[in-house]
Amino acid sequence: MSVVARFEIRYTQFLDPHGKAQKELPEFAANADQMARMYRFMRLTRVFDQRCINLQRTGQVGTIASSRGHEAAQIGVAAVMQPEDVMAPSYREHGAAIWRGVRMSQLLAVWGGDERGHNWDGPRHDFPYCVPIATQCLHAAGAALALKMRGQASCAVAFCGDGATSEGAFYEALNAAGAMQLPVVFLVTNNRYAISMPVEGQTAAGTLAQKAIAAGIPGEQVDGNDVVAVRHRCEQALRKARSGGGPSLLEALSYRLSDHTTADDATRYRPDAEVEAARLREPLRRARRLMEERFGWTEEQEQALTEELEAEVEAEVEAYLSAPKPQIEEIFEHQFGNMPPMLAAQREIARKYPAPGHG
Amino acid sequence: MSVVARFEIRYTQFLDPHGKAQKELPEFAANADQMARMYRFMRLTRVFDQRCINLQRTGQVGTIASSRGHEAAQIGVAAVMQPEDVMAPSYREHGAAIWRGVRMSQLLAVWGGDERGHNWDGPRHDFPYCVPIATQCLHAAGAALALKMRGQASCAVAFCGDGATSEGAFYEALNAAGAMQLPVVFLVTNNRYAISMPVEGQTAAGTLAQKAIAAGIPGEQVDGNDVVAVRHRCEQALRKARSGGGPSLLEALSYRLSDHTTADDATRYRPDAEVEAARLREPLRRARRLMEERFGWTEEQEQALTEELEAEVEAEVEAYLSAPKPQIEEIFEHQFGNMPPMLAAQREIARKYPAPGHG
Amino acid sequence: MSNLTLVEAVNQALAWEMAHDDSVVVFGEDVGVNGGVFRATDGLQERFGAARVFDTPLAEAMIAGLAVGMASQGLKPVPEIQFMGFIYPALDQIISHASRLRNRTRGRLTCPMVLRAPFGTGIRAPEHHSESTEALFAHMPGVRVVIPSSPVRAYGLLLSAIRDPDPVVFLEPKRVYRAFRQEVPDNGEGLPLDHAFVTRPGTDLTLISWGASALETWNAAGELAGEGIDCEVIDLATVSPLDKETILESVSRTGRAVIVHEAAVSGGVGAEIAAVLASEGLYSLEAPVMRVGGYDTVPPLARLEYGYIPSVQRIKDAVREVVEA
Amino acid sequence: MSNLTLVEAVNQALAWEMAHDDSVVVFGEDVGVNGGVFRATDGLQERFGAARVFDTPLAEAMIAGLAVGMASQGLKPVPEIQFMGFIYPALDQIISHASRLRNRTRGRLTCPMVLRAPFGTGIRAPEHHSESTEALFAHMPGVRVVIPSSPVRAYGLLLSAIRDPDPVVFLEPKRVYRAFRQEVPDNGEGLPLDHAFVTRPGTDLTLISWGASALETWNAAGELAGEGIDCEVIDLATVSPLDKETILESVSRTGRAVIVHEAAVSGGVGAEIAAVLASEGLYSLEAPVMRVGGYDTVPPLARLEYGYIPSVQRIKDAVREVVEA
Ligand SMILES: Cc1ncc(C[n+]2csc(CCOP(=O)(O)OP(=O)(O)O)c2C)c(N)n1
Ligand SMILES: Cc1ncc(C[n+]2csc(CCOP(=O)(O)OP(=O)(O)O)c2C)c(N)n1
Ligand SMILES: [Mg+2]
Ligand SMILES: [Mg+2]
Repeated sequence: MSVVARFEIRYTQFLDPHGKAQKELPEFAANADQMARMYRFMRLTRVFDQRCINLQRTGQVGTIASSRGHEAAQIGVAAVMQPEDVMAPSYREHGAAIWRGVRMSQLLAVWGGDERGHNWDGPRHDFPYCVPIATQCLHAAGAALALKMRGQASCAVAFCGDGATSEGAFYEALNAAGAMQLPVVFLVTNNRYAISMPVEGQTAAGTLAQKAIAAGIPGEQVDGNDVVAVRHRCEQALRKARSGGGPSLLEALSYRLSDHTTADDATRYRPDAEVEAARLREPLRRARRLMEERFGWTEEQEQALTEELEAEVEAEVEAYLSAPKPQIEEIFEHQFGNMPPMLAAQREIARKYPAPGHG
Repeated sequence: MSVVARFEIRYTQFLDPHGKAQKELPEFAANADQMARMYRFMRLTRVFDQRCINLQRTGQVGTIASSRGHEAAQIGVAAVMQPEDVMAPSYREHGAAIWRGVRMSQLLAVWGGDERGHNWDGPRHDFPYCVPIATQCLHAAGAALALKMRGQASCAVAFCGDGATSEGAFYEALNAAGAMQLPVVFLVTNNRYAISMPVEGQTAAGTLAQKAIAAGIPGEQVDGNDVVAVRHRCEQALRKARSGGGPSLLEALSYRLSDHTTADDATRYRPDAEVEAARLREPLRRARRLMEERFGWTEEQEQALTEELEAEVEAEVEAYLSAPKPQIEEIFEHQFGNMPPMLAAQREIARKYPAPGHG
Repeated sequence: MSNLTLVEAVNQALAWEMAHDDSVVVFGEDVGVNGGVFRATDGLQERFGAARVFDTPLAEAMIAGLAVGMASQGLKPVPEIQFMGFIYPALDQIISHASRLRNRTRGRLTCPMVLRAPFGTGIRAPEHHSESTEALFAHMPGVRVVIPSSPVRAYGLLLSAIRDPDPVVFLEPKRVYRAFRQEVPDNGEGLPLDHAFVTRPGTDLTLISWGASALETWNAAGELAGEGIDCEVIDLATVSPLDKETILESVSRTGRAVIVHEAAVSGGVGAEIAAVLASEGLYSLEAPVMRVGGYDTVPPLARLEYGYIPSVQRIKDAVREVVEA
Repeated sequence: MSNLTLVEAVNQALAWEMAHDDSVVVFGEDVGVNGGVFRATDGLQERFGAARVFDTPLAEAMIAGLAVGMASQGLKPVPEIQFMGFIYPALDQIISHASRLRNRTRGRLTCPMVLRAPFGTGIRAPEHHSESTEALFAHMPGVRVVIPSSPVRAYGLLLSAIRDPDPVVFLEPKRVYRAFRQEVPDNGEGLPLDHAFVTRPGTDLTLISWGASALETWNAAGELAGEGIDCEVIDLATVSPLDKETILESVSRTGRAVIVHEAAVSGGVGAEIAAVLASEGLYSLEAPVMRVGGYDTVPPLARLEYGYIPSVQRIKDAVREVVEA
């Protein structure tokens, strides 16, 4: 037997769990403004997240998926995306969306059961949250194809989870991206669980990065709790995609610090000790240490930031809660660009029966 | 960046295109009976195939897919399957089906537009032809799961083509087989085309064997025109699967010597020179050389065999052509085990309108 | 325990059949350790072991395709799709294989599987968690579509579905999962498939519904009775193949029919019922057949979902309109 | 050339629109070099280049998903699914995304795409090549389902479908692909969507059909005219959303209706039409509404397929039965 192909999967980490640099940091990490901005948005994501859960517990939004623990993976890539790039998130990328200019009140509207939230700010071409697992990977590939056809030097970024890598749509997207050399980057956040299913049950593949090999595209792992590593490797991947170098896949190794959603109880299926251990590796702690060590970030600054972010979130919660109620007619308005008579007739009926309850 | 995983794809060939052994042959190749039997079925497949095309050209069967060029890939694996193993073919595995005991008249019935053909001889648990690309890979995985659950030391074998490796179902089957360590072998016959699409357009992956890496299962290439190589490597893979060693994927490198089906015209999309070149590497030529060199196979034997096989095929064609006509009532009989009244009523209507035309 | 909610009745039926038939296997996303996101499979893995109750990778086509493969080899797979909104990747395996295997092989291979999925609105969940697209499956020859609307019927119909020799799509109305309790003796007795249940006799009009809409339909019938309108109520239960006899017999007496379902009205199962009435029941009809269904829009997110599905008020108005017509 | 077959008219419409709108992109399996297995896209790659007309890997979910992504970014993708029997893996993207993107984002993103697929029986092909499951798509809010039954309508409807701002599933009856020719001027003029065409006026009964069944329906009407039964014939064309007005208006004059389609009768689009007649047209009906469709079985392989689909004889018998009722 002769060897006809060889492959390697590499892993990148700059900061260890204590925020200690393991090797020389990339250039951007010396830029205090950039680092502070990234840290700020990671913190904002966390504050927002906590507030969302409170809102759910008090019946003010519906079921919501927390992004606790995913802050580095989201902000690390958002930070190197350009407005012209196209984001195709799953349902968990609150942080990346906020970075790109989506208002938190709009995110809340969606989770509160109001489609108007998805008519959101930030790049208008970005995709909304996507619930059917892995399907957004194909949208990102399609958007990338559109960018490529128009000769735009931009790229698309698809976000998905470890569970998503079992869906046919995920592989089809990877394979199409490879076959057509599309400017798209797949960021797989391996938070080790798909609801109750640990990643070891999801696949016999030792890494999710190696899924890329099936598509003939580059795949690599990065410490997803290390915002420096995420940003650095994503920057390379996005640049490559934008300049005609083709697609890539990054597996960000992280951990879901929350329940799957507010409708889930993770204690049913995972040991406390595991969660405890994961807390020690979580991304904010690490980023803060870096800020302290490199930029003399103080406890006072931290507290001031927290207060500022809490106020910011509170204002958005206010905006969300005080928005005018959606009306039943609205469900007809955007079903078609040209409303068929049949639907216009139904709208008349609906007007007679305004939505009870949550409306 | 540290390397966290390494992979290799290997390739096996014993016989070069001239039938010359490239290295010491495996033990079975010294067994004249076994080799003669394999050669016989490869020839039978070719003779049957040619007859099928004639039948189509004269309107006696419908559109049919030729297996010309695939004889080694089919017989090589069929020869090491046990009756208890479960076969999940695509629409092209006539040779493997015949080896396993399906009557040619039954295969013809299917291509002739008569479902009764699928109620075929051979192992009754084998799957029928499968038309929706790659979907049979999941059936094989499911059958493997059934075997495993019952503690049977058998395995399932899924056949599919190069084009099939782009379908989500293919990857999902591979991944499930890996995650659950199922006794299943995926045999991908890379005949270089999916209708008009060359395999290079299908994927950026340099080999199809490397698709296995995504699922964390072993994948390898084998010369699919070399029946010795196919049999040898399949034997290993099947044995491994049956004994609890888990799934594997084999990519058999071959070439579709025919049009895609009788409804296709391959000259529209592929150069004659390429086909000519492929003819020099085709499996029967190679197998015959081996028979000549190792077992003194003579021109007389070859002619006698041809005559015998032609007669055998002719008898089956006769059986096919003289079968009683299917009746319209039959389409109701096997829709459900318990026929609902609604369907029984429709059957009464149908009786009044016997099928015109081809019936 | 025998005073059960619908979801507990599902669990009890699964447990009964697993205990009595070794070939029954339960699997899907989060059905094992977690016991299902609605707890429908709670405790089954502990009781029957991880070989017979297991979590799969996250892939619905795979779940259905594995089931087809398993069923063809003599097992009775009962996979779960976590929500009906995620059943679509599995649809190819159902329409192309599960529904056809018996016919394709003229009976050589069969496909006795039950694909369970919670469906319908009512839990304030994100998008795609409120689907009622039973009509897609009802149009597939070779597939039975069964929908319980009470704990008793959930138990009996699920048992019969598992015992049926052909594929059944078994849709569980999540809005009814914990809506009320019933005594459900754990006696292993199935209820007939292909059979609609008259849950309330009446003389003025026939109300036909299934799934969660059975709740509002039932309540509407109660309120209408107070107004002197005596509705017969039918719970369709098997939405395909249709039990025409029960429907036609009822309408032959009442002369009027209103059909209620959560699904988008156009092309819903209600259309088939109305069509049967328009052909085989026309001479009984004293008034137009009305359908009260979801509007022909995407089911809205939570804030408007109760404006989308038929309310008691809409049902009552429709009944009055038909009675007065 | 303007004396065209239906498949040539499809080709001509694609070419016109590609020439006049840079954002139109054609792709799918074997549509490029090979020009499509039915030659619907013949010559397009040569003329418009491989960037706008290209072959994709073999994956239908991918084809649809790419189209959603492209459409959302301002292109007008016109992908082909090789046969309707292979559309099911794409169904998730259609129902979960294409149909919803506009509504989900309240108009921020839209999905102007046309998914073309040949459908129906008639070419003696292997299994899965004879599907008529238009009803599955007709039940999806937010999707238009358009079916031409003549070269002229294929040209005009396809142009309008591509210009429509929303997703259209465009099903081409392969039995009609080369059945006859018509003058089809290449003038870029679209025909209205959401509109049924009265192809033959009549007074005794309304015959409604679409796709390949329009052939037998037309022939039946001709033969019945010889017997003194004067049928009005409607080609539905847009099977969803339904043009109720045209149907109701016709039946208000004829008082009778027979619906003809190849698809399995239960839950087919014919059910929706009959249901509309049973509610909004009941007082016009002088006789039961009959549906003549495929039986509720898997479409049989070639030898029995002409016993499965409605024959001229079955249609005529149904019409006579209704007229005499
Ligand atoms: C197609 C589909 N199947 C099932 C679900 C239900 N579901 C929602 S999230 C989830 C797990 C996803 O896991 P993963 O991809 O790892 O993402 P994570 O939630 O961990 O970020 C499941 C099964 C869904 N949304 N879509
Ligand atoms: C899901 C699906 N899509 C499309 C087709 C139409 N089709 C039949 S064969 C074929 C090409 C298959 O190529 P490959 O997998 O390489 O197998 P081969 O025919 O070369 O043996 C296509 C596209 C199909 N049968 N099923
Ligand atoms: Mg996860
Ligand atoms: Mg091939």
